Amino acid sequence: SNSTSNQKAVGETMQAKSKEAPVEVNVWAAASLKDVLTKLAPNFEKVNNAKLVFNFGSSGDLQVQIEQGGPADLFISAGKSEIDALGKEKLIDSASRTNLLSNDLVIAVPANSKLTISKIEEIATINGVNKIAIGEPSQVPAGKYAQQSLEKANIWNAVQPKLVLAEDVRQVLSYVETGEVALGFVYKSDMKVSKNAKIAYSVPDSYHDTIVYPAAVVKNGRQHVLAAKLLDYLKSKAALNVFKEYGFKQVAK
Amino acid sequence: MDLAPIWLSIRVSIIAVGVVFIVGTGLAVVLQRYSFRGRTIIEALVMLPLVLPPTVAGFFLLLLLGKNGPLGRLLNYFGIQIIFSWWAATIASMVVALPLMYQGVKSSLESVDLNLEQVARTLGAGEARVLRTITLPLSWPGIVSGVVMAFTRSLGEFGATLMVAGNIPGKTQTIPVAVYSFASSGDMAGAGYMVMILVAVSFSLVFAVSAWRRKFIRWY
Amino acid sequence: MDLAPIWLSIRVSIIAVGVVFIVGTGLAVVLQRYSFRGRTIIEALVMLPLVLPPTVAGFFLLLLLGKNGPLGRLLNYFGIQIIFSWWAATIASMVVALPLMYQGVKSSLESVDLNLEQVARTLGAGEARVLRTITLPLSWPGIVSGVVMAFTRSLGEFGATLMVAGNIPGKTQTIPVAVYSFASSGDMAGAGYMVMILVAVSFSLVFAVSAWRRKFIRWY
Amino acid sequence: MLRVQFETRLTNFILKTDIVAENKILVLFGPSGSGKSTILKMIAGLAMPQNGLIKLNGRILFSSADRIKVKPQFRNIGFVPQDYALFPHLTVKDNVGYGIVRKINPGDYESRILQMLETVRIAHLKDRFPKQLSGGEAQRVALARALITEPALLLLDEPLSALDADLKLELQEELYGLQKQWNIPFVLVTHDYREVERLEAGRARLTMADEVHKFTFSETDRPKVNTLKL
Amino acid sequence: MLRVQFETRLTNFILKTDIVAENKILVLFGPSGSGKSTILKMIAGLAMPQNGLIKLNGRILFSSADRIKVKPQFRNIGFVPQDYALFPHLTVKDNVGYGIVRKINPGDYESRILQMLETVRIAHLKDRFPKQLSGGEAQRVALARALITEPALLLLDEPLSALDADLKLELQEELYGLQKQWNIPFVLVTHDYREVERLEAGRARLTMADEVHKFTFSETDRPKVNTLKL
Ligand SMILES: Nc1ncnc2c1ncn2[C@@H]1O[C@H](COP(=O)(O)OP(=O)(O)OP(=O)(O)O)[C@@H](O)[C@H]1O
Ligand SMILES: Nc1ncnc2c1ncn2[C@@H]1O[C@H](COP(=O)(O)OP(=O)(O)OP(=O)(O)O)[C@@H](O)[C@H]1O
Ligand SMILES: [Mg+2]
Ligand SMILES: [Mg+2]
Repeated sequence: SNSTSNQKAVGETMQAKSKEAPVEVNVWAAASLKDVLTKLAPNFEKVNNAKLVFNFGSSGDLQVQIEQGGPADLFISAGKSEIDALGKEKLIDSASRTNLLSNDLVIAVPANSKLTISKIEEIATINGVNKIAIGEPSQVPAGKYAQQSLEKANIWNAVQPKLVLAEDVRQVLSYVETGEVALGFVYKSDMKVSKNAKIAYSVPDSYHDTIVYPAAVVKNGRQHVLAAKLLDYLKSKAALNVFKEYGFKQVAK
Repeated sequence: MDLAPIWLSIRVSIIAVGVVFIVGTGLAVVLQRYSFRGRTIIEALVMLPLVLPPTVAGFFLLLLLGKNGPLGRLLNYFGIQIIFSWWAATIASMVVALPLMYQGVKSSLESVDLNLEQVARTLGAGEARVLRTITLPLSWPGIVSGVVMAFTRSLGEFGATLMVAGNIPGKTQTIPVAVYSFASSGDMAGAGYMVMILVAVSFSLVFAVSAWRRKFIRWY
Repeated sequence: MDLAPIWLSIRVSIIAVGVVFIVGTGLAVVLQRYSFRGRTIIEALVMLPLVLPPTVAGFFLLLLLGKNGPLGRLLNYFGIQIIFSWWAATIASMVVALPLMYQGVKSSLESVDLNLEQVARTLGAGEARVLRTITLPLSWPGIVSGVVMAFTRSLGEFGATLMVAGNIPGKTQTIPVAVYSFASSGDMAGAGYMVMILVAVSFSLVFAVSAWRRKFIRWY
Repeated sequence: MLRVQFETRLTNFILKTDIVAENKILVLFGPSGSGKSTILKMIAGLAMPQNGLIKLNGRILFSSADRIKVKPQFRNIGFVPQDYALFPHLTVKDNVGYGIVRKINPGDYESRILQMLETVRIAHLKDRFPKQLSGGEAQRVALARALITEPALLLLDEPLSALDADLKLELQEELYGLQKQWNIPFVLVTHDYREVERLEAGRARLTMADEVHKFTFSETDRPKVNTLKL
Repeated sequence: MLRVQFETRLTNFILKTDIVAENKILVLFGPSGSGKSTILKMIAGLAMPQNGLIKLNGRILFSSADRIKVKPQFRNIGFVPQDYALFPHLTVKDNVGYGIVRKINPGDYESRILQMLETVRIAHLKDRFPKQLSGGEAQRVALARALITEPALLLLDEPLSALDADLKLELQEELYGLQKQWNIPFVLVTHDYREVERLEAGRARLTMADEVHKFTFSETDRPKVNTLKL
């Protein structure tokens, strides 16, 4: 729209003026992306004379904050619904929206667990599974995918009494690591740094909606051009390799 | 509308405040009156939950009370599992409310006239009776403040509770946890309703205490 | 290791406690000494942030200070954007710390001997001087308690801060927010380090206050 | 000149007062609980009679008819309360200086205080806190704190009751001298009949019925102490 | 019989005491600040001398040599402090009953208190709080609170100083009578020489050097009051 192009122009002039001082780009992203984005940032900053200012939080909080005028330039969500909501409210540049990344849903068990799982259906019946931790499905994307998987496996009703709903993935992992629950559903990328938990099973992608980390340029932001550029960079082959290092994967087309 | 979270919250808060009242007052008396090694360390430990974000406090509680935690193991031995029960919610409330009760009582104890305690002793009262009939009644403004702070803090406790008690409707879902549940599923009306109940309970408490205080004000 | 969160947290807490000290003490004096319509309602409002889970308090602050909020709009008019600045973190800390300061001072005010204020007046002291030289000095145990509680609570404030100030390293990332940030990306060592700093600061505070208190204890 | 005329209902009786105090010492006599301290508090402005008039040197301090209530801080009346009411957090020096610290130039401050402390024989206690004083010492601090302000009227509620006989005699002399020097009314409560004689004081006598306690001015001249029942 | 012999360093001087009190009334005389209240506190167990011996009816209450310090609650000593120290949150009745509520059968409780309140002429104040009393009324509550426990020794720190002459006379009679009836030692501080005569009291006199205040027992017989310097 007209206003968008105006803002673009402002962004460009500001960029042109400040040859020495790097231009700040506000990147608001799901907390689980912190390590990898921090790793990727310097490459982009050097090339574009930019400074990436991150705000990591839960996707839901970030959505509310953007709705209240938070100064984000680029939003990377861990789930679809948040960005859908912002799209409906016309707060993001829908044209820029991409499904940046994907992940694997895995079942984590304590490091010393002897549990072996060969099919997700088993967890409703095998011994020793008295408690199962998943993220609160309506809030935590990994929880939503976990629910879909359990429903698909037709054991949602059977396991429901055993469920413990956590505030975020970190909490699910805490429960697993301390042995409070026999198993928990988390992302593969979350397991990269966990010492006291291990992956017992990878849930096939067919059991749930495609796991996506959608990203989009925020209309309210000031650096539309740089934000779009950053998004391009994050989609690049070079970036993807780093994402893979941290346990993420490309979205299956 | 499901009333379970309300009853649960009230039950949890009342029990938590009951325990915290006794423990907090006791600690305040001991730490304020007796000088011993490690006194300040105990005080710092009591104050710790105030500085720790509730989730962190909850994490430590999980490590302590969990299956493999030192206390959890002991309780497990007796067949008690605390984590994910409403007792866990109560313990979380207690831990976060304790520093407030402690500070409330402590500051009032400091203004009690020691002469009055002395005279009570010459009238034959032992330490326990002096405490019960002189020291604590004269500290009532601080005790009331402590209880008000502890109760409201308890009632609003969320982070640590969610960590150790989980979010199990009808079992461990207190009002604040229900707020979170409603809000995260986008049911803002439900969340708002729960917040209003919180506000109502806290207002009633403040009103009741204020009316009660006015009855006693300045008779001494 | 990045020290920015530490300086930020300390700056935020000191400013917040400074403001809360004045506002909380003022409110306590006014509400405890003067009887007027709506007194109890103001008190209940002051206490509200204690019962609201911090995230909810943060949500309300966001609505108030945000782009479309009544206060946010006003500030916007003057070209000030508070949200997502460290001022927002300071405001969040102030709101959650205020009830603690208020209650601390209030309970001590209740034990001040009104006779002493009266005698000060016969010596020519006006209300302001009586407050400054008699009432407040005699309430110091509660003021100290209030400051300790307000400071530690401020320092540990997380939920509301994250909501209104976000988690922007070097700008709004306080210690507790950094803990969250580390923990949620699985860096438990980093989180543990930040928690230790929190604990260290809070311990130092308790130790310092305790030593200072001992110097003054019972000269009256 | 002080004129006090009021009537007020206390818990168990009605307290009536009708006294005039010239620039002399006036002693209020009356049994325990008869209302002496209450009268002093009302003159000082720390309590309000239900109706009546209090007038000092022509200035109305209280008048129920004209709805005048001058606040205590504007009355310029020195008051020694019966229970001393020393400020527990201030040293003896600061207690005594409280009423003059803003009115006197800082250079004279210390010396004025020390001089007053010497008058009441407690200069050596200047850095003590009230909790560290004996009963008689505390009483003298309260006396010094009121005297030092050189008020327009001095109210003394049993100001020498806790002192030994020798000291009492000395301080009676001092009070007598100060009154002569300042030429203002002193209103003094005492239970010691001989004090009236020594201070050459006039006295207000109590007429006490069951329901009404009435203080009226009886003599301004030297009272005939020897006629008093002892 | 009470024997008090100790030496202790106070802020400005050394306080020495060497007195014996038979089952009579013993009066402690001495100027303000000489250490009278301190002695009573040490006998009551509220303060500790640095060394010495306190013995009541053959029982050692304090002995620095034997490291004995009986706690105040086990001394069975009645104490009327100089500043009354009434419990501000209890009514007059509850203040007075504090020392006997656990020792007496509930049926007698009220009547005993009322009887004691009548002895000190304040029965009509039984439901008041201390803040609602006049100075002399408060003093009598403190007196009643100590008397009612019927202790083995009674310590009275200027117990009648705030009372008017008539009332003082009456209560002196009462104290005199109670002492005769109970036959225990009373140790009394007063600044009123005539009190010694009226109570037929022995007295301990102060020898006061600059550095040392020494209280010694002087006479157990009826003192010659007329020889006292007034
Ligand atoms: N807490 C204290 N700290 C330091 N000195 C004190 C303390 N209490 C009393 N003193 C001093 O000890 C001395 C004795 O005090 P004490 O109260 O025994 O005197 P007293 O003989 O009862 O005098 P009075 O007749 O005035 O009541 C005084 O010089 C007093 O200043
Ligand atoms: N706050 C109060 N509330 C109710 N009654 C009070 C209060 N203060 C004093 N009184 C009563 O008022 C009466 C007068 O008290 P006041 O203190 O004036 O007596 P007083 O003449 O000074 O006696 P004293 O010689 O014992 O000091 C007494 O009967 C007392 O009980
Ligand atoms: Mg009086
Ligand atoms: Mg004394």
